[in-house]
Amino acid sequence: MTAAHVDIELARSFGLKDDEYETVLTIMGRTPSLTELGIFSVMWSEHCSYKSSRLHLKTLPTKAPWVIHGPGENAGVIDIGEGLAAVFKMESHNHPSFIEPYQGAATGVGGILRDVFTMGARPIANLNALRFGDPSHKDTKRVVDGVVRGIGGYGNCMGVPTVGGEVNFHHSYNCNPLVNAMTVGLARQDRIFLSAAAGVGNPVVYVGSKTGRDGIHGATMSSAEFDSESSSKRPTVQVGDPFTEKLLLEACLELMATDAVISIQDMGAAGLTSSAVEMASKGGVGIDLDLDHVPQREANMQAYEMMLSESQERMLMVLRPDRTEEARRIFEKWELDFAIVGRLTDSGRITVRHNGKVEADIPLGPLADEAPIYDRPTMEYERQPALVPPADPCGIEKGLLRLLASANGASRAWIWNQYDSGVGGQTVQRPGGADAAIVRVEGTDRGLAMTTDCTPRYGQADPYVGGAQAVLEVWRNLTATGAKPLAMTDNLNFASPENPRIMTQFVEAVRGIGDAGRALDFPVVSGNVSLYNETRGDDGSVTAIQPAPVIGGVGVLEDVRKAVGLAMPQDGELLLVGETWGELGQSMWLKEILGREEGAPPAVDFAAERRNGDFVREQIQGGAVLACHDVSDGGLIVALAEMAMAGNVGCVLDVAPAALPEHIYWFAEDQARYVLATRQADAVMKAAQEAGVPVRRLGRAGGDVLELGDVMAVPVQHLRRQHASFFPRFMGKEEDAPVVHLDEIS
Amino acid sequence: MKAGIVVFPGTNRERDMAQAFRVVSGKTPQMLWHQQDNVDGFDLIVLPGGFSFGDYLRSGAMAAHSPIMKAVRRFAEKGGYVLGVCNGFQILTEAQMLPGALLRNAGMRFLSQDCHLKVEGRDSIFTSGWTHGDVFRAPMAHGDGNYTAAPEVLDRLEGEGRVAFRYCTAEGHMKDSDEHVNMNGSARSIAGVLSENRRVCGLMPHPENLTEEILSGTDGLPLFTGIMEALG
Amino acid sequence: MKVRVFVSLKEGVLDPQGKAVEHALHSLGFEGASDVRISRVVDLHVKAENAEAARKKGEEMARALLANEVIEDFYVEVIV
Amino acid sequence: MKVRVFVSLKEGVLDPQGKAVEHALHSLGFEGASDVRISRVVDLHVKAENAEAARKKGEEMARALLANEVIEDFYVEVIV
Ligand SMILES: Nc1ncnc2c1ncn2[C@@H]1O[C@H](COP(=O)(O)OP(=O)(O)O)[C@@H](O)[C@H]1O
Ligand SMILES: [Mg+2]
Repeated sequence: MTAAHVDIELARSFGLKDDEYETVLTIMGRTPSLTELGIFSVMWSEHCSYKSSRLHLKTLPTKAPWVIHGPGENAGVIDIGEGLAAVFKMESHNHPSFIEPYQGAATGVGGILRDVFTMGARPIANLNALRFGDPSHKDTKRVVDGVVRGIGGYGNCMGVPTVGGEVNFHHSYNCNPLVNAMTVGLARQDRIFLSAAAGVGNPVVYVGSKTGRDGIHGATMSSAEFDSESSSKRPTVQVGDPFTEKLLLEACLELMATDAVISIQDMGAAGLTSSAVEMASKGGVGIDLDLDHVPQREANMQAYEMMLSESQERMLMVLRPDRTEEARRIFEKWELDFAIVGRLTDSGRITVRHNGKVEADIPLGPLADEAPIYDRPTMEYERQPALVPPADPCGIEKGLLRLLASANGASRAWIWNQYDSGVGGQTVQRPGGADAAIVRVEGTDRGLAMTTDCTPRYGQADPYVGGAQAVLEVWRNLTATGAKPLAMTDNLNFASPENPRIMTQFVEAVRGIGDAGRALDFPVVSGNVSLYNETRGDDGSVTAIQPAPVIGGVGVLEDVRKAVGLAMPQDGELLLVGETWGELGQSMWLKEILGREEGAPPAVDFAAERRNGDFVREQIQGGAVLACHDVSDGGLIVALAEMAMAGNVGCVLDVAPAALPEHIYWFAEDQARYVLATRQADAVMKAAQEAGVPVRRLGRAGGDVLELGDVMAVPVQHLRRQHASFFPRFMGKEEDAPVVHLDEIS
Repeated sequence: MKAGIVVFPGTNRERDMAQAFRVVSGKTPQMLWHQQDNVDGFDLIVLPGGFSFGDYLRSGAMAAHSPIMKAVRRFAEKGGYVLGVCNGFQILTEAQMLPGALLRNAGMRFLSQDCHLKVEGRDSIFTSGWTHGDVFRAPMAHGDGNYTAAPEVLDRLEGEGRVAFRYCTAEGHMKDSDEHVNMNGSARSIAGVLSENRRVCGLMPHPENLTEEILSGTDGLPLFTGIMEALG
Repeated sequence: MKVRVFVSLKEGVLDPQGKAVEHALHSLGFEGASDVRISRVVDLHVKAENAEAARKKGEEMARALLANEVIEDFYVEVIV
Repeated sequence: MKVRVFVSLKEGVLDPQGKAVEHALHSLGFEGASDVRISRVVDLHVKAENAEAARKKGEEMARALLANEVIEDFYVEVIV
């Protein structure tokens, strides 16, 4: 690499705005070196600095008596009882997953796992929230295939079960898929590790894989929109090595059982730069790095390259000097690199030396404090007017079958069957078994429930509702297993914040998340923001993604044996908890049957949500409930069909109440609703009345047919075949998917 | 009974295996690091599942050449009992302690779902917890489980009653060419085999993950109760 | 006609397999082994008029499926 | 010295990868592709006096680790 000439042009090409570069000049009092410019550009990238989102994220509720560490650490930490803590976070790897789906998704999983075990937690579960383009788009199949293989490839090898997630298809993600990965870990509350460095003179230690030229400028790239030139940025894609990460996990946990570690930080986006800067500035100390000692995979690496490399599977730690040799032995046992690459100082600066030369020398205070913060303009959002309810063109049965066979309604088994969901030996509910996955806490009777949710089409129509509804659905899914929801993490995927309309989506979604979280005592303890998710076409037009404020939630079950799944039991009565007003705007039915994405999304009612959820949880905990499923995409009839398919048991349903047209009653997506199966229907009804919770009888479980008066009678086997048909057909195993054409059904 | 579980770099089902033994015996087996060169004093050595050495090159290849495997081989030659599950099975074939090899799954995808197995092996502590011909459910989780061996080897295994387990339907029917039954494409639907002296057993699926009602069933328990009864 | 497509990781791209194999070779006593890189060879028959056409087919197939050009390079040999 | 070890499945051993790739090639429109076989190539450097010694080292490594002779054949090339 030839020594580049540092000027405003180069700064722009590194993604710095002109006034940001001016600030750099003021802070430095001179022209920065190439390495210094690189450090500023990645630290001030959207990805690392949260410059567009920070003001708004501050408004989120982050506190509760059970929150041990909220946002600001590598992951959130909550008290789950018995001296134990759940440690969790979600992270996106969107842009890399379009360029190289396998490695993009795999390294995304690797990154979030490190965020969790950096804190001293053993990862016990992974989830993944995926958004792909329209199935008919030329890239979608390639992206689905690679992303699913990549997530499985990394998680399976690590021995962390992948227990849940979600998948949507929509054309707005054609060239900008969303890959959001969540990890939940388990730690002892008295052994949580943080990143703030301390102790002037203490050694700074690098462990893990060697540094190569991978992913240089990944942090700035992930904050840049895509254009037709992005293929030329391809060599920056990193390759994941889950085997090394597994060794790194075991070595770190072994080391953390000693008292050698003062602070520790994984090297994620912006690698050595961000880890060193964050550790030092959080601890209020300075840091001296000597790059000659950095383990290197390639010859003749420059300081600039080493500081910006995003090679995977690396960590930076500050150790007690008298424990350094003990630590070295542990890493050598696990055959990982271990190198002292620097010391903490009292200079308040980051100083980087290479080949005896000072390559960078930056005051940490200004690097952090003078990082840009933007209060970006917003506007009045043109919300969709309420939908005028359309007539039903095809009947309930055809409508149901079409939803179950659609890309967004189809069984995701093809995906989760490639993920090891049982490794670890604690998985109580695998994907498909319950509204949230359930993992037992090893050595106790407790269980953790976990899920991710978001309905982007709601947020597109009304961003406030979109944000709030995602929280409500997560909370509801946790509740539907009997768990007490404790806290959430978020992954806010939006297009360019420089566009006031998009910025409005962001601000409104955050407001919705905040309001819902406050109303439910469900704080945000960690999260991630991914902006600039848009595609620039050759003609200059920009396609923004549908906003996806994805929420991940964790709840606790004191006695995991009390948890319920969603499978229809052999017998019992079916009850509907919650009110049905007939919300068909932005519904799945409207989209799949009429091809319309219109209307206002279903209203959110925090008080009803809380009242209904608390009631359902109480009933489950009291043992009255055999199965429970929340009502979401596709409405009540889809929820019932999902229960039937999961249990391979049918049901006989009463016809709809006369107040609503049949199709509206069965397909409406009103919130705050649950279906319960119980053998104590009278008692449950009575308790509901006393609690002021709306409840009605739906029918009886049993048999092998889904039967609705004389409106429909479909064998459960047939539902299952339709539901299972989409993925094998789409991904190229035609013979597996004997799809009955809709016209042949009736 | 004293059981040891071998841990290679990349092994990841050692805790699952230990838990299964704990369920039947109340005792936790000892973990053995791959660089150990002696396994004296044990009654049973278990090679658990995972991705030893990342499954790079070939699944099980690098682990098969680790120091502890020399000791495990000596242990087996002296009549010791060895169980290999999933990656453990792959390691045993790579070490040529069991015949055949495990190729990439026929469908080229990682398979993580329940399968059904028919118990066929005779006179072995690994099948004695069941009655010959029993069918049980077990989760599988592997990318390379496609068992292959030369036809004469397969004939011999079958003739000697050394096919321990075969993939089948829930009703016990075998369909070699049906990818819903013999999902990974194994020769003659073979899911597990026994050594000549019947003291070394390898199988792909994970009975250890089905040993408690709360963890979706106890179909895998007989493997462990059978071993316990035989070895005390 | 027989075509051989040789697919290897681009320079600078991490080769986790090669790294692990090198390590294993060292512990087996082959201390001198270094720079281990693992590549893939796809041999196949194609229907083609002549060697040049066969090579072109091979290249098309490599681009379409056999190689991942984001991280891999390839070259094609025709073996008549 | 640079050594290249070619490892391929023995004749008669079914190659699931080759089969899957062949299938995929057909569905991509390369109907003429047949007899697809996938092999592995391990490139590495060894310390050796001469080509003959390097080849021997390569063979030893193949036998010890790089190939599984139950199902695979190998051959070694020395590239000076
Ligand atoms: N990408 C995925 N990985 C693993 N499990 C998934 C994935 N997508 C969906 N699932 C599982 O499929 C089931 C149905 O998903 P979804 O329709 O989103 O459920 P719900 O609407 O109840 O939240 C859930 O158990 C979920 O965890
Ligand atoms: Mg969902």
